[in-house]
Amino acid sequence: MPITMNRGAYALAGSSLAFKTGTWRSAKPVHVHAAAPCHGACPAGEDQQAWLALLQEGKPQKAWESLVTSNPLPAITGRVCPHPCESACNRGQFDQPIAIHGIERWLGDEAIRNNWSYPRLSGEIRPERVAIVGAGPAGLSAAYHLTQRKYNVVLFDSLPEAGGLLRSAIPPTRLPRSVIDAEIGRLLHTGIEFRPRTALGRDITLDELRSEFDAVFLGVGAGKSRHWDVDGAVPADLHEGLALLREWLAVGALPKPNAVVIHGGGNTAVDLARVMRRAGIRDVHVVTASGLPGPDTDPDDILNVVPRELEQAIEEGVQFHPHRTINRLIMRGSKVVGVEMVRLKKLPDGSGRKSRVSFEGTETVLHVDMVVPAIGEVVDASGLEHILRQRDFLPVDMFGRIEGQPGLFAGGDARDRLKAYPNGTVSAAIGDGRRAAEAIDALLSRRQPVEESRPSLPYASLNLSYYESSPRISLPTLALEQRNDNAEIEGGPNTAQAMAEAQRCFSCGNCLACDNCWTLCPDNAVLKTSEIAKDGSHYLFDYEYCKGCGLCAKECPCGFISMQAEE
Amino acid sequence: MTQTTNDPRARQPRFRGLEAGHRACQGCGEALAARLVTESAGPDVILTNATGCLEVFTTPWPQSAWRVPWLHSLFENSAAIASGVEAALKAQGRRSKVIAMGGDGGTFDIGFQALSGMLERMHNVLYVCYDNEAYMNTGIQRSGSTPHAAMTTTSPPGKERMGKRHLKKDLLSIIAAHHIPYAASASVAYPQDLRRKVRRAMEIDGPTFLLVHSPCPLGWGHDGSETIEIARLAVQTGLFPLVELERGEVASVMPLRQKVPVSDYLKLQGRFRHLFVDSDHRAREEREHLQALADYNMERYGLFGDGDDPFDADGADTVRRGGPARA
Amino acid sequence: MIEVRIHGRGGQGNVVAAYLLATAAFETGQHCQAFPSFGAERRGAPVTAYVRIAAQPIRRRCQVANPAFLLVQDAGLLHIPSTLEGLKPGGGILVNSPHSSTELTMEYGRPMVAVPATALAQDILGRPVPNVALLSAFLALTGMMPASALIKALAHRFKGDVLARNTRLIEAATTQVIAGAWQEVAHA
Amino acid sequence: MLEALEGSAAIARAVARCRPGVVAAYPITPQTHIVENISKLVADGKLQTELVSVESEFSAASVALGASAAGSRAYTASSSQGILLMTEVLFNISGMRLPVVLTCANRAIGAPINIWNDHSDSMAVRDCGWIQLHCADNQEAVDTSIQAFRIAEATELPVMVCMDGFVLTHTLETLEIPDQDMVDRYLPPFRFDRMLDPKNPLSLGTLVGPEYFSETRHLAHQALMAAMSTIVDVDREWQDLTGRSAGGLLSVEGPENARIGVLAMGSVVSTFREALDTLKTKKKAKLINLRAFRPLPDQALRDACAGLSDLVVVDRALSPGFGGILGGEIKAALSGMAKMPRIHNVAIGLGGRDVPLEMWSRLLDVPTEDAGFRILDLEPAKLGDTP
Repeated sequence: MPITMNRGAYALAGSSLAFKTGTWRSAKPVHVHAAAPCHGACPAGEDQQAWLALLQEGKPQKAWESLVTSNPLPAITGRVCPHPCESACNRGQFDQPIAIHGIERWLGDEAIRNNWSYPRLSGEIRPERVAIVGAGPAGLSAAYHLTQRKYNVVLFDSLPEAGGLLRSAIPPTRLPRSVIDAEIGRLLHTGIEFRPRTALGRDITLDELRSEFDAVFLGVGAGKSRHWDVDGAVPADLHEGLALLREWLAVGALPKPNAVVIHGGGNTAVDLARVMRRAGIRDVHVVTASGLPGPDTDPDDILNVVPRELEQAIEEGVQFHPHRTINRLIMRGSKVVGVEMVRLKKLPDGSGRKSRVSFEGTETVLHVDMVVPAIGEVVDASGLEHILRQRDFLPVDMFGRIEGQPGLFAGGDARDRLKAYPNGTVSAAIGDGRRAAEAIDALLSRRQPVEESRPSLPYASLNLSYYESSPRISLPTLALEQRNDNAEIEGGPNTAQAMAEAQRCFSCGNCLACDNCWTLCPDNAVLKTSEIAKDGSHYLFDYEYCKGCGLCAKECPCGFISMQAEE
Repeated sequence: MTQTTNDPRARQPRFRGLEAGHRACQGCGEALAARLVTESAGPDVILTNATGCLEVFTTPWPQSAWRVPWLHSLFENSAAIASGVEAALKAQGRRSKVIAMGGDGGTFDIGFQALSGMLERMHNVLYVCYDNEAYMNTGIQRSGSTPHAAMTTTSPPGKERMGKRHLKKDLLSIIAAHHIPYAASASVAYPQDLRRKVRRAMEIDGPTFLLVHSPCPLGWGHDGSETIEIARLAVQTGLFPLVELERGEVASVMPLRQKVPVSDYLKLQGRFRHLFVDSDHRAREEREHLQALADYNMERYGLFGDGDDPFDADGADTVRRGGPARA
Repeated sequence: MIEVRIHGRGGQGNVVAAYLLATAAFETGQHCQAFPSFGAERRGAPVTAYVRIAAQPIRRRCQVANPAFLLVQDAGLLHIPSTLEGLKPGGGILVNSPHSSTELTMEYGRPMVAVPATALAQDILGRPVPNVALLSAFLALTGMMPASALIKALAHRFKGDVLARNTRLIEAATTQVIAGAWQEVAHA
Repeated sequence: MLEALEGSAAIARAVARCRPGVVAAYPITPQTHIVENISKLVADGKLQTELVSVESEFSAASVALGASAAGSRAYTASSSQGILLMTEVLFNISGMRLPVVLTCANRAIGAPINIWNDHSDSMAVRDCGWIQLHCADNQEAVDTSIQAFRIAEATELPVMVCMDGFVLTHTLETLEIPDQDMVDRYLPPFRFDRMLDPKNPLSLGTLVGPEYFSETRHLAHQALMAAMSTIVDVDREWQDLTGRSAGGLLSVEGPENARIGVLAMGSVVSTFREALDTLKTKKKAKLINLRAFRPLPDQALRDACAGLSDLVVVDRALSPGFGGILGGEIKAALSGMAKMPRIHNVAIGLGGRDVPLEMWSRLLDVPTEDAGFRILDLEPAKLGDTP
């Protein structure tokens, strides 16, 4: 039956729905789910944008629950992480990056204060058992993620308390012991069996573990200082940096020279320098081959320390000597009376690789009565000799799988440095534990492990018209004169600050639920869903009517929509 | 068209005055403006529509994209038929609001007399002019609203001409002279502002007028995806000031935060392409002329704010999670 | 059927005079028709109106070419030849004039009746509108209908004091002419 | 009850009896008195209506269109140039099937400007899809105005009531205005199914493409043709109620056996009625009063003309380059007759030229003159040399 003409040619309301304008389209809008740059930069694999979004919705507990799906130790990382997320934050190009680090800390503290329970994942209880060696950040993370996946996990550590280097190498001024106790204590209560005072090689062997357990994760850290000498010379009373720090942390004892030079550019060097300076040592020098952060410094060649910590160290009177190395020890007998430094720089060689070149004629002398190497640590081979086989670190892939050793995994400072996954931070260790847990689960479930990998959203993909400039929160720092050996120097945000700061998040690459697409579609082809749509958006494209004009993509503030050519 | 309750379209948390399936061009500013106006006005309205794109693309019989009663008669009588509808409602004691709609051709030019009459007689009608600055329905001919120097098919640039010779008619001032309770300009680039102005007008018992800047991708020569970007620049450059008039007096303006040069706006559009021919000395002169017109607007309406207004031309479209900053 | 033509100037109430005469006739139970010969003329220009009165419905709608009576609201119009054109033989001419009937008759060489309608109206109404006085005189001359019919017709338009003054004007104008002088013509 | 009323005042009173919801008008001679009288009724509280005093005839028609679409009984009136200014809208009103009633106080069209009566205006809009009814006198105009709302609302077609400017509008005469009760019984309140209503939101005035446009035109034509029976029924009902017919589609007067017919529309019919009765003519003739010009009652015309040898069609307008408009149409309408009378077409009374009683005799001579279409009352002496 054809449609018949009516009186006066009137039409019924909304009858245009019979006309499917979607056929006009040559490109269609899709939700792209690019990673926020913070997420891409996070060694722990956190999706900061996701939990900031929950904070924007006023749901701190949900935000924390989202956070701990990747990082179970936010109160700790919120204090010690060098937060590459903030360096990557797109907002940094607009005004100032989001204070992700501070918000993370606040969330971690809130969880402790309110005793929020770690979320329980659903799934079958697994019969398999997994041994974790080392209760540092990597081991704790692996244990946590495997427990989440319902495995029987036994966590071994040679020390009486869990925490690894968190306790042994980080001063309480940066990480109060109460925070370690609280957060790790809560973590261990998620169902992890913890066996302290059990050292590999001494109390158990790797072979025993491998026969008793279905998989073994080695998070043994790098506990042995790297060998250090200057042209073969070593002072008789040489103290290594990490050992000094551990001793001070354990018993409060510290040598008191008049002037000391610390050789190295990592956290150990800077932490020790600050401890020694606060202990009243007049001249504390740090000699490092890296540069200080600054506009002229190659980003690949910067001191591996949180910039704020560096600032504080300088404030406190630590003297830095960047782009230098110790060329010669000036000895009086077997005692050091000075060091000769020379300038150097990381430069590309003939093959294009960068290596350090020292410049003759730039030598200077520092008069000190003590020299402390803090150039890094390697794995203590005890119990791992036939795995390590003279190497400094365990050779692994991105999932921590040790070459040629099925069922054996490693992570944290104990593993080799991978280009895509640099280690040496607490966050990186937590990320290692998480990825290894995935790999162990995959192994035991006979599947391939997966790690989410999404491109980060470039700044240029944002539509900045929709954002207003707003200043980043400023966080309190203990005044110089109030600093001591115990008081935490850095303060965190209060609730209002944290909630306000979260509102600054651009929501890069992910739906901001701002209604722009819904509001600006001339064709009524964007539908708002009452519940969050399957893909994490709050909107659906109605492709029956979408003409593919691209307005929604252009006006999406956060780069969540892109136009895809129709086949 | 029946819709099941599972259909998310049937459960949208806003009123849909203009339904999908209409036949506007991709990225049509007028369709967007009409959608925003009708959804802000709500279901208890009766629309009249001048002949033009909006009328043609919404009602090819037997279909209609309108979900509110809608009446089209001619190019030049939207205001007059609206007067009649309003008189009938009054006679019947019905209280629905009447919204008359027209493009710039139907409002600035051919329908102007009917509009003036409607305003003078104080009919309780909101008149909305979707201003896309030319006769688009017939294929882009210049209207009284076409900006100076713009290229249309009847104001082509050439050896003797640089696009439209005359100025854009200052319709709002003419409307203001009718001493009506409320008149305002708005833009599709600022939907919250537009919605607020529609709601404001809806509350007034008497004639009100809204001039909505609505880019036409086809007529202005830009991609459909750039409609909002261009409309925003028209406001930010001062070429299309957003103002509110009460009884003919300026009651408020959307202030500008920073001075955006008009060339930022012009260069995105094909209709001003001839103003960017480096070898033509007239091009620069006309660009300067347009800049002077924008400067004039800024001075006349005092468009420069103190930078503190969060809802100035930079801040008014700010969003946050869960929606626009200014709901 | 009696056909009357009224001449006057714009603003003198010429059409009203025609309507009043027709309405007065209607009030006595007769059929009537009155209409102007409208032009684009403005105040002061010569204008004409027509009245038909009959016992039966009136169907013709042409202009009155051969009236039985001419009512001339302004004596100055007598100088225009067309004013007196077409009058039926023996027809009556009533002129608003301060002069006497004899003087007018002498001047134009045909019988005319004069009535000082403007003066009467000025005196009684306070306005120089001659039409009611002229109509009153016309009714008295013809005896077509009583003065009360004209008063009834006026009552459709006026009330109270204005009506009372017009009634006095009618009474005053009636006495200005010889009652029944045109009775024969009217019944011809 | 009989009254002595000016035609315009009578129309205003009759329209008021019909309780229009909305009246919109713009002044133009000779329609002005109608609007003035309606305005006075409104001012005096005797008519409850939304009176919209618009800024042009174009808007008057537009307001009526809008009001009708919104479900109100809508009325307007105009003349001449005003009708032409309305033309676009008139087509729209009928195309949308809106029952608007309009009084056309017929007047000539310039240039040269002329304010007096003929039928040029309504003829110029004969194709706009309206019903057009002509009135011979003011009683018919009153009765037709009231019937017009019945016809319009029954057929959902607009009706134009044509009454001659000045000759009717400005003539005071004896007539009867039906009382309110009677009109209320005759004309029920206006109900409009397609009314603009947020509870049933229809779109009126859509775009129709080639695939359906012919059908809309066909339906428009059918609707007008079907309106003939409504016009007859509505008039018959009126006659039952008041004892007066307003003339149906057409009416025929004069001797049964007359071989000559004169067909005319409007106020000249009234004059010819008297002439038919009172003038002594050599020839017997019938007078055909065509009341419905649109729809043109072709069958009724053929019936009325059966047995005639000659038919003189009197036009009050002409189409330059063609001749009399009515004449041409009547010729077409009668062309199907087995014995079609010879048709003679003249125009008279253009631009207010007086049509005297004696014109009737003159018309009866026309069949013998065999001169084709012409302006019968033309005064050749007044013509110059060049056309």
